[in-house]
Amino acid sequence: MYNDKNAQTIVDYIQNFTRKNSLFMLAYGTGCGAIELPATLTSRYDAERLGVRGAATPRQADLLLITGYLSTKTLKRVIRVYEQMQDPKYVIGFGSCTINGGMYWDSYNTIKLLDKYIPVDVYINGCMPRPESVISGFQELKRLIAAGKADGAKKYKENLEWYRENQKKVLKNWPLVEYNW
Amino acid sequence: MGTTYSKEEILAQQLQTAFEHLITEVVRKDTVFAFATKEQVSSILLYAKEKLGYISFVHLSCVDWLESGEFELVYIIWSPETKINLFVKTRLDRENPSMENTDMIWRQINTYQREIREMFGVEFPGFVGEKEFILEDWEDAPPMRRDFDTLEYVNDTFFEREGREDKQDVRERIAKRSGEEIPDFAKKYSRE
Amino acid sequence: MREKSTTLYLGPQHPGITGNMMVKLQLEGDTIVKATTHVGYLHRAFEKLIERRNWMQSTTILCRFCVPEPDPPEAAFALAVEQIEGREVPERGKYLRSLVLELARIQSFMLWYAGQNGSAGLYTVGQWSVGDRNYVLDLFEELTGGRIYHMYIWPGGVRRDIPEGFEDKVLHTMDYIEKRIDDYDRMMFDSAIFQKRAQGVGIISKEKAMEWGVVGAPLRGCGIGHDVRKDNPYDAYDKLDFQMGIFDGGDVWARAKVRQFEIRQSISMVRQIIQNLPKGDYLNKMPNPMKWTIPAGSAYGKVESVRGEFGFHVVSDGSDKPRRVHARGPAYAHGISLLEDILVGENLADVSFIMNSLGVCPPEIER
Amino acid sequence: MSFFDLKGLLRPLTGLSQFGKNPHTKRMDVLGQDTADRYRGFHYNDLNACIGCGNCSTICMNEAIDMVELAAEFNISQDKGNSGLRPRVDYGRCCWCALCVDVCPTGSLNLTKEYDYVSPDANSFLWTPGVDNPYGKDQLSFTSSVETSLMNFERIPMRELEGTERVKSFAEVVLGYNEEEARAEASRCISCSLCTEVCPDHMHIPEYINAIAKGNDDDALRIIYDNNPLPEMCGKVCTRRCEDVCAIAVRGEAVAIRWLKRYATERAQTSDLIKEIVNPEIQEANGYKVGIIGAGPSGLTAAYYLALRGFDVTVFEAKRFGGGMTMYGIPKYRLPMDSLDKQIGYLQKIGVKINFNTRVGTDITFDEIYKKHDAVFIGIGFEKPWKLGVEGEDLENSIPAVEYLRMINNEEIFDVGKKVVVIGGGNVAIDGARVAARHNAEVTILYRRRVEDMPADWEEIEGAEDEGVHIHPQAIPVRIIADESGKKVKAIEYIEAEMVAEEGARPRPVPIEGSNKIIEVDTIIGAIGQEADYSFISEEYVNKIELNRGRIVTNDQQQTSDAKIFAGGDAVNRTADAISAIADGFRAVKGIEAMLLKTKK
Repeated sequence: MYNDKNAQTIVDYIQNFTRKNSLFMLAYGTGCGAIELPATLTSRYDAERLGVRGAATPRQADLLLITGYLSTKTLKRVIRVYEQMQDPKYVIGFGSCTINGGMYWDSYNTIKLLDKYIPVDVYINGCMPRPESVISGFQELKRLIAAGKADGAKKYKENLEWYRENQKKVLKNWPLVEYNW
Repeated sequence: MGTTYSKEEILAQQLQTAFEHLITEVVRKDTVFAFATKEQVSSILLYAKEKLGYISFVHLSCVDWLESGEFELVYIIWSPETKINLFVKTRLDRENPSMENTDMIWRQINTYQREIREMFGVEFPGFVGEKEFILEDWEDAPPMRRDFDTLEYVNDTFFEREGREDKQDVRERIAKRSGEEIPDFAKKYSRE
Repeated sequence: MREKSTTLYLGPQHPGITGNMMVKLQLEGDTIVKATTHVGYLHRAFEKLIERRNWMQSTTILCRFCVPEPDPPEAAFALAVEQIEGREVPERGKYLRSLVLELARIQSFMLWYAGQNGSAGLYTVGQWSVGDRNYVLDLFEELTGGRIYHMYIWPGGVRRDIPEGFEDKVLHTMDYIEKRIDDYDRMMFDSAIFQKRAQGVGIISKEKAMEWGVVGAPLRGCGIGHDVRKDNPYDAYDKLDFQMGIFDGGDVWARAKVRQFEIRQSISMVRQIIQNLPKGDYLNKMPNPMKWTIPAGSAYGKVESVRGEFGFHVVSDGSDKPRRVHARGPAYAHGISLLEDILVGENLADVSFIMNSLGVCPPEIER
Repeated sequence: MSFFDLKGLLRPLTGLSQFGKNPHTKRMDVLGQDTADRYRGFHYNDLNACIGCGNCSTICMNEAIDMVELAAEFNISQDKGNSGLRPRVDYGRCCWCALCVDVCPTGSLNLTKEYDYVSPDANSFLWTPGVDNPYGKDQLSFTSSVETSLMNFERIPMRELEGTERVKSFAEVVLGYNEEEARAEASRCISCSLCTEVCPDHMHIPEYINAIAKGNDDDALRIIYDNNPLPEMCGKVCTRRCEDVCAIAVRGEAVAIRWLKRYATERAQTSDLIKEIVNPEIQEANGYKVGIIGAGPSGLTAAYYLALRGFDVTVFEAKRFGGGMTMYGIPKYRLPMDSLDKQIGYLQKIGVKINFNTRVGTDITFDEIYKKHDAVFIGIGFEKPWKLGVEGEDLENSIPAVEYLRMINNEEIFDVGKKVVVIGGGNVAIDGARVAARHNAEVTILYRRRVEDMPADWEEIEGAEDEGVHIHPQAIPVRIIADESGKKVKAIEYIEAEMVAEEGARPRPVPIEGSNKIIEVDTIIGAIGQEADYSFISEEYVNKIELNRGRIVTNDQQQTSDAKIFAGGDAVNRTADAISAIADGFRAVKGIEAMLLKTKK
């Protein structure tokens, strides 16, 4: 184990442990899937027991939920929101729409492959995902964080050029703000 | 006692008396169509609102009849007394379509006109409303026009996930397996 | 002292906004002097997509028009298609449709309880009502196979018959919810906070209401009694006994009272439907969906959704695909022109409160 | 309202009454295990029940379903009537509307209760139902039954004459669809095209049915004539193997493909109208001459398409009328005379020359035909009936069915008397029986095996029973007894048989000792099979043509061992039906074209 370069150090371990148990998700309902979030957060499913709860602003949030389709107009805001979020930050894609366009696969106004524009850590199956699925998505994300594999934000920084190129293909007339990381 | 008219027929007659050459049609219960010229529309709407009690504006819709080169504007208004939906329909030329602004009759028409201007490119000279309504930075043809091909646009603009290229068509496979030759004129009847 | 003038963008990413839209506010101090709505963040081009789908396929995409209550669009489209085609609906189908629509109304009211109270800072009711809403969704799951999107109402009737033992479950759930809404009401309507926040806020003038295109609960909250279920009865509503909730005032309080009244009416209607459910067919089956053509014609099918009249203007050119399907949602009038008007003079803190009481649903505005 | 509203402040505290009550919250370990019985989760496809019709893929508005070929280890049937493809679902597209379930004609595709799947890998959402989730079999939830399915499993009933009406005359029994019925029936078709593969002629079935459904009958006729010049005959009497593999037939009644073809062809009332509608493109004469022996289905087909391709075609027919076995072997209540006349008339209008009453071997020698033409097509059919092989067969009033039918159709008279026994269980036997019934005879069919083993169409068998024909299965004729004069048939002795199961073969009838019975009869009609008569071909050619058990051996373009001679129809194939003969004719055209036009280059 000591020879394994990928092995976590004790510092990583503690860091990931704390991160995974306090996920603040941004309250931004980008699409239909947002309708199951109230149910997920309230009494029957109660996601808060997993350490997941809402945050009002991007700066305070760790977790961005893309709840389904993203219209190009929202994509612009989502990129901005995502870039405003502080590290550590994770993205969960909800349902078919984020994976391959879903039922809006031939719509001129929605993006089809979310991971071409922002990095996605976990995808949840469904149209729309049930609260149980959402909770398994949270669980999967926590597992990835604990294993140090939820590195979407790192990927985004490293491949910023590539992401920017894809974003510009869809978003016209928008001077993309360069944040200092 | 003469013949008794239904409420729909009475409305149709009222409209026909008030407007010459107006064609009306009682389509079904609670639905009456009035086929008006472009110039007549605002006076019909005003007349129906002020005189006939059609005070509620329900809907303004635009239909693209690409084949005949026309846009059809459909104003749907409703009266709380008769409970009839009155459709006032008018046709516009598809080249440089323009229609009189009617948002002073009902305020919501403003929103509809913004949508139709954006989605179909129909102009309503003289009305105030922000240019962009639903779309943002849209440079292509107005998207709801029938000659705008959304799939083509999608293929040009967006990505598609890979891994599904090995799909096959049942019809083609069967034809290939049996050596059937489907003539070209029959192919339009094959399954899409 | 002159107040400082500010421009504030409320949304699209804002916890208080209903869904994904933006209101640009011009403020003097914290009083709004001008409000401009910006929508289009949820535009999926349904109406374009439907041009590429045949009649049967359209029924599955339609329920996505409005997420909090997906059933009224299905029903409105079915009604419009039935009008054009002249397709009859069997009696049992009509009752089952009304059952689904009323259950949808109940679950949507419960979501409204959460939104209305949440925007006033009263989170307890929201925890309760959204939690209890799951029991209604369980009924949907049992009946249609889906929690949110049901795709259950088809032109000609409904998709499946009710499963065995479903009636008892419905009645049992209704009993439970009826008991629970008394709890909500005590927490909400009796609360001094809610009373102070709601009374005299977001007033719609009674004289202008009809002209402005106000429908549904906001209209009845102005003291004007119009309801599609009463005016142009569809499905089984002409055989059900119910009242409209009509309250004067035109403010958030009156609109809340209307809903408080109507959720009880809905529960009573569900019971009536279960008791009087006729036997027989539930669907007047359409031909092979791939070869289903509708004769040329157009119709406007409308139903009463929770937020008001929801309609579809459906145009057929006689082919297997709709020529045009154009939705008219209550939020289209409420969320743009009306909202811009009534926000003027209100307090900044009440924006989300008022939006919730109007039932502004952005996905339905931009479709 | 006073500023200090005590009641309003205290009332919300009643919420505390919930304190200590059981929570609604579900424990984490039971979360997600209780979906409803009808929940719409992942798909599950029964790979063996699925026939790969692709209807799910067509209805899916999200293009989420692809039809793909599965690996060999799944043993997907590649038989006819099964495309060998299976659906694969992209869960990055699916919206769980379950329309695919409601349109699945076989009911193999269903949804399960399983819905929970999360993954960091976006490419892992492409599932092949039934392969990736074999456990789904036990979790089926949203299924379709015949009642709930969107497919229409019931055929539009065909209007027919009453059974008692029928026996009075030779009027056509089946009345045909009217326009409304045809549209409704055509719209039942799902256009999967599985049927085209079993059709010997590979007619473009989904296309013409779709044309009928869309109201374009003319287009339908044009598509039909693309590879079948005798469609009206097929529309009335085809053995329609297509309907056996119809996807709808898995759970319901097959689409009435034959009746729809009949509907399309009957829209053209005269041969002129056929020409006007079909309006075929006739190529310029290429100078080659083709001689065709026999104006049966295969010969006429070859003649028609050769004529369209610019060949100079002459048909030699021994009898008065064209049509071959379809003319003389099929009773007129199934295929009226004028129907065939009309179709042959159309062929003649296109430029096919037919020499009737010209028997090769007597009126003209085979040698002459062979030498005068660049290619010869033999479509002589099976005319010579098999012998029953029992004592007394050659008596008067014992007649082979084909002979009997030929006489009746040729308007000759043969008195069958009051009591008739027909021997055999094929379509010819049934035809013989039904024709005899129309002559007021009391008819009994003796057949070696069981009724369900009869090779005849079930519709024909039912029709015969409706008309009062008695079927005696498991009865083997032993001898025919002559009357006092020794010339005429008086009775027939048969022995009853029991079915003995045999491994690897269909059950065999074994006579039961001592169960011999005798019934008195006036006429015996034998219908146990026919063979070809090659006596007209002079010996030098016969030796060149390879034969196998009485049938001419050909390659896949119907070419015999003599390169100039092509053959088709019953004399070549074993299926012995008109549509196979037409297919032979159609293939021969390609063979002749390839041979002659290639040599020219």
